[in-house]
Amino acid sequence: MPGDAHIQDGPARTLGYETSKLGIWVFLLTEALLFGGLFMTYTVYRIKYPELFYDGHLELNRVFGTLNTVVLICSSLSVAAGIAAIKRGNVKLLKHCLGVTVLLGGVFMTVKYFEWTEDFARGLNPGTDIFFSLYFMMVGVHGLHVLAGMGVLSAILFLAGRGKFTAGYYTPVEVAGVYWHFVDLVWIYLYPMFYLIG
Amino acid sequence: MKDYRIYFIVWGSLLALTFVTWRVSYIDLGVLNVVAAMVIASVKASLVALYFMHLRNESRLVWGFALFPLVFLSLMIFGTLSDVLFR
Amino acid sequence: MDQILSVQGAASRVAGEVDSVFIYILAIGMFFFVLTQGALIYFAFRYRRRKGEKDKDTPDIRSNLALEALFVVIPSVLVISIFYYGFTVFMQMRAPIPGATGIGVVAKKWLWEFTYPDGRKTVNELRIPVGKPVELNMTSEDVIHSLYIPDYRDKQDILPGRYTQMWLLPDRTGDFQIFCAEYCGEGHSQMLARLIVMEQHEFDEWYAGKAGEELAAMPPAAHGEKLVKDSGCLSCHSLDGTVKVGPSLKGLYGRTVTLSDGSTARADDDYIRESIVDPGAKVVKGFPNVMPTFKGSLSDKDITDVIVYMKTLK
Amino acid sequence: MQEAETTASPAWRGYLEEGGIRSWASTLDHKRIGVLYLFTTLFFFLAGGVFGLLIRLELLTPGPAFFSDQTYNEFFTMHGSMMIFLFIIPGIPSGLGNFFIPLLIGARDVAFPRINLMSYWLFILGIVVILFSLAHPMDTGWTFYTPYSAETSASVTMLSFGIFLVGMSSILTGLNFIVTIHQLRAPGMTWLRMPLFIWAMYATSIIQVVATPVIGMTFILLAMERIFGIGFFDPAKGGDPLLFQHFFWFYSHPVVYVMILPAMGAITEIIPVFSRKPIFGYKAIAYSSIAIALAGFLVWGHHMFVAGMSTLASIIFSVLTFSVAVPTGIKVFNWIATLYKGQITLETPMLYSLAFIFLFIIGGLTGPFLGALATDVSLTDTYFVVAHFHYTMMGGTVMGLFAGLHYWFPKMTGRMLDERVAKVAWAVIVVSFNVTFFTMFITGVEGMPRRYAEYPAQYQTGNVISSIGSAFLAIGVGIMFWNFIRCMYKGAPAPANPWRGLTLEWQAPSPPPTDNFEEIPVVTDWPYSYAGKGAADAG
Repeated sequence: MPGDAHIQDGPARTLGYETSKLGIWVFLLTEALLFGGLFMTYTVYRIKYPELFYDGHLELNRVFGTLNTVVLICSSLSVAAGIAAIKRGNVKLLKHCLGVTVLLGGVFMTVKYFEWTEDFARGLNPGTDIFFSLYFMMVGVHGLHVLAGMGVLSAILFLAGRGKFTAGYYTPVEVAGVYWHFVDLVWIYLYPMFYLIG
Repeated sequence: MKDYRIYFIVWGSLLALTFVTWRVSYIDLGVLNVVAAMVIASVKASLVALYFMHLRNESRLVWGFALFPLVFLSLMIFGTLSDVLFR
Repeated sequence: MDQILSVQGAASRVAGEVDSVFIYILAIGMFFFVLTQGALIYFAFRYRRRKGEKDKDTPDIRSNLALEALFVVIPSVLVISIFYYGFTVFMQMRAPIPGATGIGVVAKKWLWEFTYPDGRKTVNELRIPVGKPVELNMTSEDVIHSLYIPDYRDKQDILPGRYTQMWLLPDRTGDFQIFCAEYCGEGHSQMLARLIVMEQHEFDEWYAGKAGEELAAMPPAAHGEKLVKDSGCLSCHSLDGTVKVGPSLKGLYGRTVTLSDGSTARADDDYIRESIVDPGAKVVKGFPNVMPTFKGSLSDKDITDVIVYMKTLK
Repeated sequence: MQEAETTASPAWRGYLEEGGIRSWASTLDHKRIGVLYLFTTLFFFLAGGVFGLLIRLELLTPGPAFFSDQTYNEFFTMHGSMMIFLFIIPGIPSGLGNFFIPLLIGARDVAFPRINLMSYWLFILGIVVILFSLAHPMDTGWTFYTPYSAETSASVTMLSFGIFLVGMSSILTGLNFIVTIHQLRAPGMTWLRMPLFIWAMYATSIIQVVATPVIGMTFILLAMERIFGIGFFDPAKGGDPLLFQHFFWFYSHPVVYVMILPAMGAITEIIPVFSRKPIFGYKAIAYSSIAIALAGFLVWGHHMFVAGMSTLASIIFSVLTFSVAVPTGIKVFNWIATLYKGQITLETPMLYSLAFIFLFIIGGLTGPFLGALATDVSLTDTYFVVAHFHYTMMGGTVMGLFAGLHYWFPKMTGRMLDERVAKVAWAVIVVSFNVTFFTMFITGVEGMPRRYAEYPAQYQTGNVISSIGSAFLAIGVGIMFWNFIRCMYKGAPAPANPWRGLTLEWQAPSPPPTDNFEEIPVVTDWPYSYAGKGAADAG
């Protein structure tokens, strides 16, 4: 542990790159445990009521779920590409990439909207049974994170437009990117848990 | 251009794995369905974490904080299961 | 020793064992209490800076491996022994006793209902014979409750939608307190019951229903009064006009009451009967709809007697 | 005071000098944010204390005396929730922690000052939401057990959101501290040269970031159960009420170490200073803080031995519970060993530290009764538990906070406290605390259950003694606060280092300037060289 002693230099208020990276990872730790409670609930009830989960997952629309998985994976690629671009100082490409990501986030939420509308129309709602309680809770909390991520990336896009980022300073882009990838990562688990194996 | 290429390879693998897990779910393997789905999801998650989130190049400290929640998550799940499954 | 640990002392076989664990931990605790507090006070006094004393060269003691190892090893050994002792006695407490008589317990806001093997029910009163094992098979109708018998050193939460068990082996007769130990709302502190441990022959007599016949022979109003007291009504309904969880029974009979939907009803025989059998049907305005039904636990004659008694509460 | 220097530059002025609500509300200075937290949390200490007194008032008589049962239930819920969520959890970490972590590690501020300010305002927002929920006061107890909390008419939903916000504030504070401690230590300050308060705060912050999101989710689920009828905790829908308890205690047990570890850290700083002797067993104390934080996550099930949990789980959690006893014991032994052959002066901070050790030993030694399965079955949910956690939480945490407040008061305000008044308050508090709460051990062993508005007459003597004690406790706390307020304005000016301490905060003037240090100090040694020559240097 003593090896990691970063010694501050100058006023502490300049956020260092390393400091911010550490900050976002600690934040993701708490996010992971926020979802962790739901994963625990899922595990407990899946073991307790396997049939309920099997029957429940057949009710869900696999096409929407798969489509959304693809959409999020693509959005992750575009964020990653954006960060690679700003590392080279290519602000224009960064803006394009961020724009695509926010757009794909919007697509994700739109698909979600149609999917939920369909679910509600068929009388499936959070109070239906434990499976649907879990489905709506986990997907809903994830959806809120997608919205938050879209907000953050839009802000980054706005700042990029004002020329705030250069090859020498892109800490906020990187941090926001890590967050967006985490949102994608959670969905990677939610997709099979609800749509495929139930 | 190396990093762009890596990102596209990772992206391609993620899409391929999504396709695999989707197809596998139609084959009835019993309990193995769950195992297969979770293993594939974990591989995908690792790809995202290692390459997209740059965990590959991070310090040991960041690795620590990235893996830390898994420890607590399993603690929470096993602790609770020790009750729920053995009543 | 019994007197130190409880008002009445351990009254079941395992309770004595629990007290032994308590005393074992207490002894270890007292040792460390004297050791640490003694050292703390002695050092604070012995090494205090005296008036007019100059700065001293205090010794540069930063650590002492042997001593610190002792700090780890001794407490570790002791706590493991405490765990083990507590664990063995706990297993005795939780082990089913073969041949135990099963008694059903239903906990609800805020009374206890005990069902015997022959289907008879008592409220807030559990009678069992001394020396015979009893299994309480418990469930709740609403929220979590907990059956706690201080003199038996035993306690078990009672959950809705699930059965939990408790095994009793009374080793002496007497009248013991039963508390609800898990907070369950407004009437929590009035959710009390008695555990009455009787000699076998007394119990047999009671169980054979002689006591019941005596009751039936009582005048209706007196019988009704006894039912009101024994069925847990008084947790929520006073007899003197004070408003508790539910309306007071004083002067209730014959009065016109306003219901929660705004309509009114006269508290006549039919109304009172319905309120006992199906309490949610007509709830008096301003009171929560929390009363459990007494259908099955009070017979038609019982209800008639209760109504007779209520007429006397002017 | 450092009058000459204060005029040099804005960054070098005392942090208190700029006035005005706006400058405080938008401040990024960790010291000001710390002070804001201290005022807020101490306010809720007093408010929660008032509810505590009302509880004791009602319990003077076995029957209903002043309040209805429902009102009593609301009182103990308010007492518990306020004390725990609004005072004791944020109190030392966010209050003293914010003020002193950067000073003790030789930094100018925390790593993310804006997030720090945001977390304070989230805290306030959470409080506002919680206060709105008072329209239908809570009657669930601070534990919110389902299904009661899912069906009561009190505004549980609103309160859940309030606590969620307070939790977010707690997470952001913990995050800030972790990063600060990793990244902003002064040159030369290796991990093993850090003050032990920092070790304790690091352990605390780990618990905050790991455990708090879980309670956040728990309260969201509870709210959703009330709004949408999701059934995770509702047996009628196949849910499991015990799952709520697992959730709840997965947070709420570790969080008792969020309460106690910073207090332990504070007195670990104080004891060597007033003993003029190095801390004994530095590494053991440092690592035991981490050990307690981690072991704290393994033991939540000991709150559920009688809840209907499986026997297997009960056994596992009981044995793990005892794993916390060892590192806790190590700390106590090391504090006492530090006193040995010291040159002890009994100023108020030291008196509170000694009171902490004295009371915490009692609280600690009554723990095994509740960790051992057989005795826990008998004693849980009685006044024994109430006494136990008041000895650890009030006898421990609050005494540690008082010790810290007295110790650092000169640094925070630039003024000295009136020692005589402080000592009188100390004596009244310690004596009346024991009268109030030791009695509860006895009523508990006699079988009196907690949360009883009315109780059988046999318990009256104990309850009356407790109630009388609580009145004197209130008087003691009143004297102490009066002393704080008076000396904030009228106390004698404090020198930079009134206690001759060696940690870095004493190198800054009292009160410290906005940027803390003119030059970032270079650390060459651990901060406990009080023996021999070191003691003279500190003068």
